[in-house]
Amino acid sequence: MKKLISLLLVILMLITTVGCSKPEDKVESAADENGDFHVAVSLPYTGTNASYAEYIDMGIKVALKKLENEGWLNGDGTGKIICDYYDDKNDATEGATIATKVTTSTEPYYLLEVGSFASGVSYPCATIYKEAEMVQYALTCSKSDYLETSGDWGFSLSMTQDTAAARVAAYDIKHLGFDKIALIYSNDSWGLETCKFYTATAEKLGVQLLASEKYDDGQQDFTSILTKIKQTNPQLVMCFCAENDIVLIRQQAETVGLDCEWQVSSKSRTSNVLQNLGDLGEGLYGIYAKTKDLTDPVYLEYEALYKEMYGAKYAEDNNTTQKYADQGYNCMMTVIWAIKETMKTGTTRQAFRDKLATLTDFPGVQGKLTFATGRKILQVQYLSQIVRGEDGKLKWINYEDLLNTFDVDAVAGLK
Amino acid sequence: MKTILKKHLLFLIIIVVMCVAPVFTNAYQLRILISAALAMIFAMSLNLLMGIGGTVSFGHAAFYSIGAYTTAVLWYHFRTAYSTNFIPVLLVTGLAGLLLSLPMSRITGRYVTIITLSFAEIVNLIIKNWDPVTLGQMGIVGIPSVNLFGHVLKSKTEFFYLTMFFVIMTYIIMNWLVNSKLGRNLRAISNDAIAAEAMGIKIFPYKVIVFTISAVFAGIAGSLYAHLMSYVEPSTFNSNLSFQCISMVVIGGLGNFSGTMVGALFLTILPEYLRRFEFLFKYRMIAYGLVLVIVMWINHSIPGTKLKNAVTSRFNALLHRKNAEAQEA
Amino acid sequence: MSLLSVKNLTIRFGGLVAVDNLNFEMEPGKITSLIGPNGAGKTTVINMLTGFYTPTSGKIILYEKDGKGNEVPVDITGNSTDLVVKKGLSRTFQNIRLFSNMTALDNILVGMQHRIEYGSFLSLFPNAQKNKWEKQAREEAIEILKKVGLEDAAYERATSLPYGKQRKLEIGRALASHPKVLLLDEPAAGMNPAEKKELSQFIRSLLNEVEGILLIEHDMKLIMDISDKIVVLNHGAKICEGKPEEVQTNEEVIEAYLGKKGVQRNVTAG
Amino acid sequence: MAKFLQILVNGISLGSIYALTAIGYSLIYSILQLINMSNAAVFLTSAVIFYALYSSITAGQVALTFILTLIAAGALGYIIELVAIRPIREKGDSNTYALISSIGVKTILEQICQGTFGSEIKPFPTLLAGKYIDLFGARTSAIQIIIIVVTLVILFVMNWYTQHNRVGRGLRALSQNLNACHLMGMPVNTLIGVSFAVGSILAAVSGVAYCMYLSSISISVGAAIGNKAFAATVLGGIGVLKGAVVGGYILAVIESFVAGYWSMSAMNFVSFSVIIIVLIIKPTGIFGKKEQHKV
Repeated sequence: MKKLISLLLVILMLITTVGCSKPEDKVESAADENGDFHVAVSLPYTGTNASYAEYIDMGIKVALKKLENEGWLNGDGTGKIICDYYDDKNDATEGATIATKVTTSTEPYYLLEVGSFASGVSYPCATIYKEAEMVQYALTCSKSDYLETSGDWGFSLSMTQDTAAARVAAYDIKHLGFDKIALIYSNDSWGLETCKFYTATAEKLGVQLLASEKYDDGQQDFTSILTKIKQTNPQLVMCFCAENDIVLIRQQAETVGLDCEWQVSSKSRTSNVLQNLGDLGEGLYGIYAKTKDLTDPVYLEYEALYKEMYGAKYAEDNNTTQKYADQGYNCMMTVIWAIKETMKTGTTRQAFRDKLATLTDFPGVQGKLTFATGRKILQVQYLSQIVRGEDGKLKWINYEDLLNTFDVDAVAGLK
Repeated sequence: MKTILKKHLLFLIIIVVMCVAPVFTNAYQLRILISAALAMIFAMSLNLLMGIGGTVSFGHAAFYSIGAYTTAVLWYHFRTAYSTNFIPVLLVTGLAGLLLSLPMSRITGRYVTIITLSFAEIVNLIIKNWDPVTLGQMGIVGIPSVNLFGHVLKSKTEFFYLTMFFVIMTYIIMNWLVNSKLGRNLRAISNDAIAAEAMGIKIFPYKVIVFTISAVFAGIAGSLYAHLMSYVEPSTFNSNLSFQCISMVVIGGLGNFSGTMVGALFLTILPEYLRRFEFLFKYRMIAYGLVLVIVMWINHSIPGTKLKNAVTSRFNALLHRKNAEAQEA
Repeated sequence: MSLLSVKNLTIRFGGLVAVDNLNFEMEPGKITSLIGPNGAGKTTVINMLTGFYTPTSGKIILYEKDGKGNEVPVDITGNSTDLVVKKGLSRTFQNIRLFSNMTALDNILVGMQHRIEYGSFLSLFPNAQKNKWEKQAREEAIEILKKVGLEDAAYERATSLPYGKQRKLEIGRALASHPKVLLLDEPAAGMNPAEKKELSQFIRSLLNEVEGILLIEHDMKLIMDISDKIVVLNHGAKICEGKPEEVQTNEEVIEAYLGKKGVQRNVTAG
Repeated sequence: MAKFLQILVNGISLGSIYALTAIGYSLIYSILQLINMSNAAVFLTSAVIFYALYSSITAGQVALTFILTLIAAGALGYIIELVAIRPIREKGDSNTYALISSIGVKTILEQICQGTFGSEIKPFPTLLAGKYIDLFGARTSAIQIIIIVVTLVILFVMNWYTQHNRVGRGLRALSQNLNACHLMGMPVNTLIGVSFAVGSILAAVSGVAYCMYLSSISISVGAAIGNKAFAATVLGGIGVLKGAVVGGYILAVIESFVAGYWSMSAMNFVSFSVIIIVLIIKPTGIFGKKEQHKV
């Protein structure tokens, strides 16, 4: 009897998990009866990458706030964009379950999905969105063949790794002039790919890496590999790591007395790293996609709103907006643009996708955004560095002028 | 006949409900059901090891991952169909189970747990770093739908019924096994190894057998998982998966296979169900943890093995007496 | 005529000599008892006979009958437990060791397991051989339960039985393997006089089932009632052997049980 | 040579962390035969408590914060036992059920930490930052030396405590025979609660020490340590105090050398293989006593 009761309970749970309705094809518009649009946001709100999720989430909410202040899509308080947030725990299986839920849900009917953060989660889900013919806006996915795998339905605001890693190598070797380089990278699909492309470019430019060390997720003690790297006497240690790891690595390098220059990828060129490293961070190189023009009205508007909503965080981050929040904001602003553009003729999933793919010179907070052929995002990447400002405070500086004299793409062989 | 029906009533209800469910469910619910069905096979295989064989394994995810990777690697390198891969999956996972059982000739009791944990870690590390074969952390992408002797299971509903077929087969085979000499001797060993030895049971061969069979069924579940996800990566198969599986078995009741099915269903649906509550958003897993504690607290298991055992043994005794009386009359 | 003979059996645990140069014989159709104060090494002897311990030296010989009725000595020293059981030795335990979560019937079936001749592979699916053996085994198990007076409790869990019945079930389980020699380790422990009386009759009746019984017991009355031969151990060594009445009057035995009284006496072992 | 020494020093300081956590596992296992999965979560939780206290109420006072953290961890351990373990134990159920319950507790604590602390890495107060000692070419930070010394002191105190103190003797008696202690009228429940508290305090010491060593804290600090400490316990011989300690040091030094001379990916592979091999050779762990084959 007890068994039966428990079974009934379970079945009841299953039934109530989602209303029992079959999906039906919506042809005219993805909006619901109130004229609101629904967007699913799937991010790793818990787990090791939760800090990234938090920032992207902040950016999205700033964009929504801006739209709300403007009276939503129609300017009269109607035509809302309603986001539903899902936690995928940075886990591919969870991500796939969410993808299935999002693509089949009719109440609400989702126009698109935003996320996830890691390529390892959004990439396997791409096929589900492709089959359901729904846009997967994986804003931070940088896997080199993501755009192909996702058919026409995947969008990303990040450079693919083949380009990004090659540029870093070009900067390190040809501009900064390092030829004794050691590499540390995380043993995940992102780390493996970046390492591959970095090593290949370095070899093309005539530099053999001294050491190439990978580490598994959750590793905290890097002293042993740092001791090993120290023996090779590198001039530069290049780290393709998450921001939490770079902090540990840099601190422990001090413990074992590894004295050299350091560089991080764009993933770790964050204010978090700047803050946590303190004085150790001085001189750390980074790579940065686009810059924020602090006088750009687009940025100022965003910054004001950001400050209003997340004042404490803003102050904590040295009075700047967080990079991943910018990405989230850009993402949501482009979504809003594409919806607005298609509203006259009816915003279907297909129409939305077609419109988004034509995005050209959209004024984002980090400069203009353009999806070139094959939905490839065009971005310039600057070398950046942590330097001590006149006020004695450390901050990230982007060497923008460098591009006038140093054609990184030509050096990296990307042209 | 009536007693058989009574004994397997819960199983029959679960099967009927689940097989009918796809008519009413949407793709999302169907996916949860498929995950639950996979969890059922996986948890039942662990229940054989834990409930019947008396071995607390912290590394059952290893066999799941070996099953998933065998089918994925074979497909990746040789483009073989699911039906072709099936026998290799059985062989490889069986062999892995056999391998893990070998130290059990010397190691007993509490130390077995750490051996299983270490074994799972080692398997996971091999998968992570054996790049030429498993592609390491890149994972294997694009595993196609199940192909059964040329017939491709295109829809998830078809796939679901394939999974259900394996659930039913697992349950039936486990029952045959438990109600035979093998199962009896296994239970005897886990009850009292010394007394079992005194009855002339050689313990080690039984350990080998139970590990092998258990591994094979976990492997079957794993191979189906690879096709469900069409993607495998090593970090899915971490120790959390093993612990989740243990929870399913214990919640359902050790040695109770239909209970395990309920446990698997419950723990698969629970996290999804908890998504409904927005205030739980980031704290969804707290509720999950609380449920584990409370279930253990109230009655060690949902179906209540202890109570059940007491009731059924009384019932059976009564039945037996009646039968005897009837015969005499 | 002999059933089992133990020759010069010795076992050492580290520096401790637990059993020292023990010799005795068991005859068919008789109850042989092993007595001695606590720690005399009685259970150790049973453990060696059944293969749980390997003796440091000495021999255990079991006499089997060949086709012509001749006695053939078989050396079972140091054989593993499963071989010993196959050759016909079966035991019970001092502190009851039933398979507590299993039914009485299942306990008997486990005892029978080495006679059920289908393997692990055939266990995995239904087949004629398995069904045949299972059916037969179940019928036989019920028979055995009847013999030990537990037919009503066939489907009860072993732990839910009262103490006396658990003892009987354990004996039944040992009988299920069709032993030639039954080794009972303190079967009367924890029983009241009435139960003991019943038990002694029961043990007597067991001689119809097995060829010989080796009994360890503390209860002197029971021992004297039913034993055909008594072997007395003290500190691992045999001090006396003989019929109950002989042992009863042996001074060294009295001394071992009651301690030295008065003057030191020199007594040669009987 | 310098590399060898450097790696050895790193291994020993990590080994101290393993050893401290391992004692907690060993203590509870020897009494209840329960693998207390919540221990790793206590490790993390106490580090988070330390951080929270340090950055608010007791700003800047390391010693005071430390003591408060230990008290909190001890209370946490007692409460875990009271709420999640005792009800199951008192029903006389198999400790597999208690194991699941402790997994539940682990999940809850981890989620609370995640929710309140966030997943960002944050700077953690350390002692004598930037002070190094040169040991024959091996650079040793002051905090590493402090950790090693503190560990050794705690080990001696623990050893003395279990041998000579009334409560310590009680705990040892419990690990011999729980039921007998109950019959003897010992306050079994209180003693078990105390042992959980002690285990938690040790986990707290190692958690805080580890974060000081890393001079930063993130929510993933406990994840890798838990399984390793458990493995170290078994490697040394479960239920033996010095076994847990030696196991912890051996495991950490092996890992350190494999990572330093081979690769970090091989590190865990080798350490888990060593565990299996040691157990096959000596099934009770290095210092474990052979269990009586009692018939």
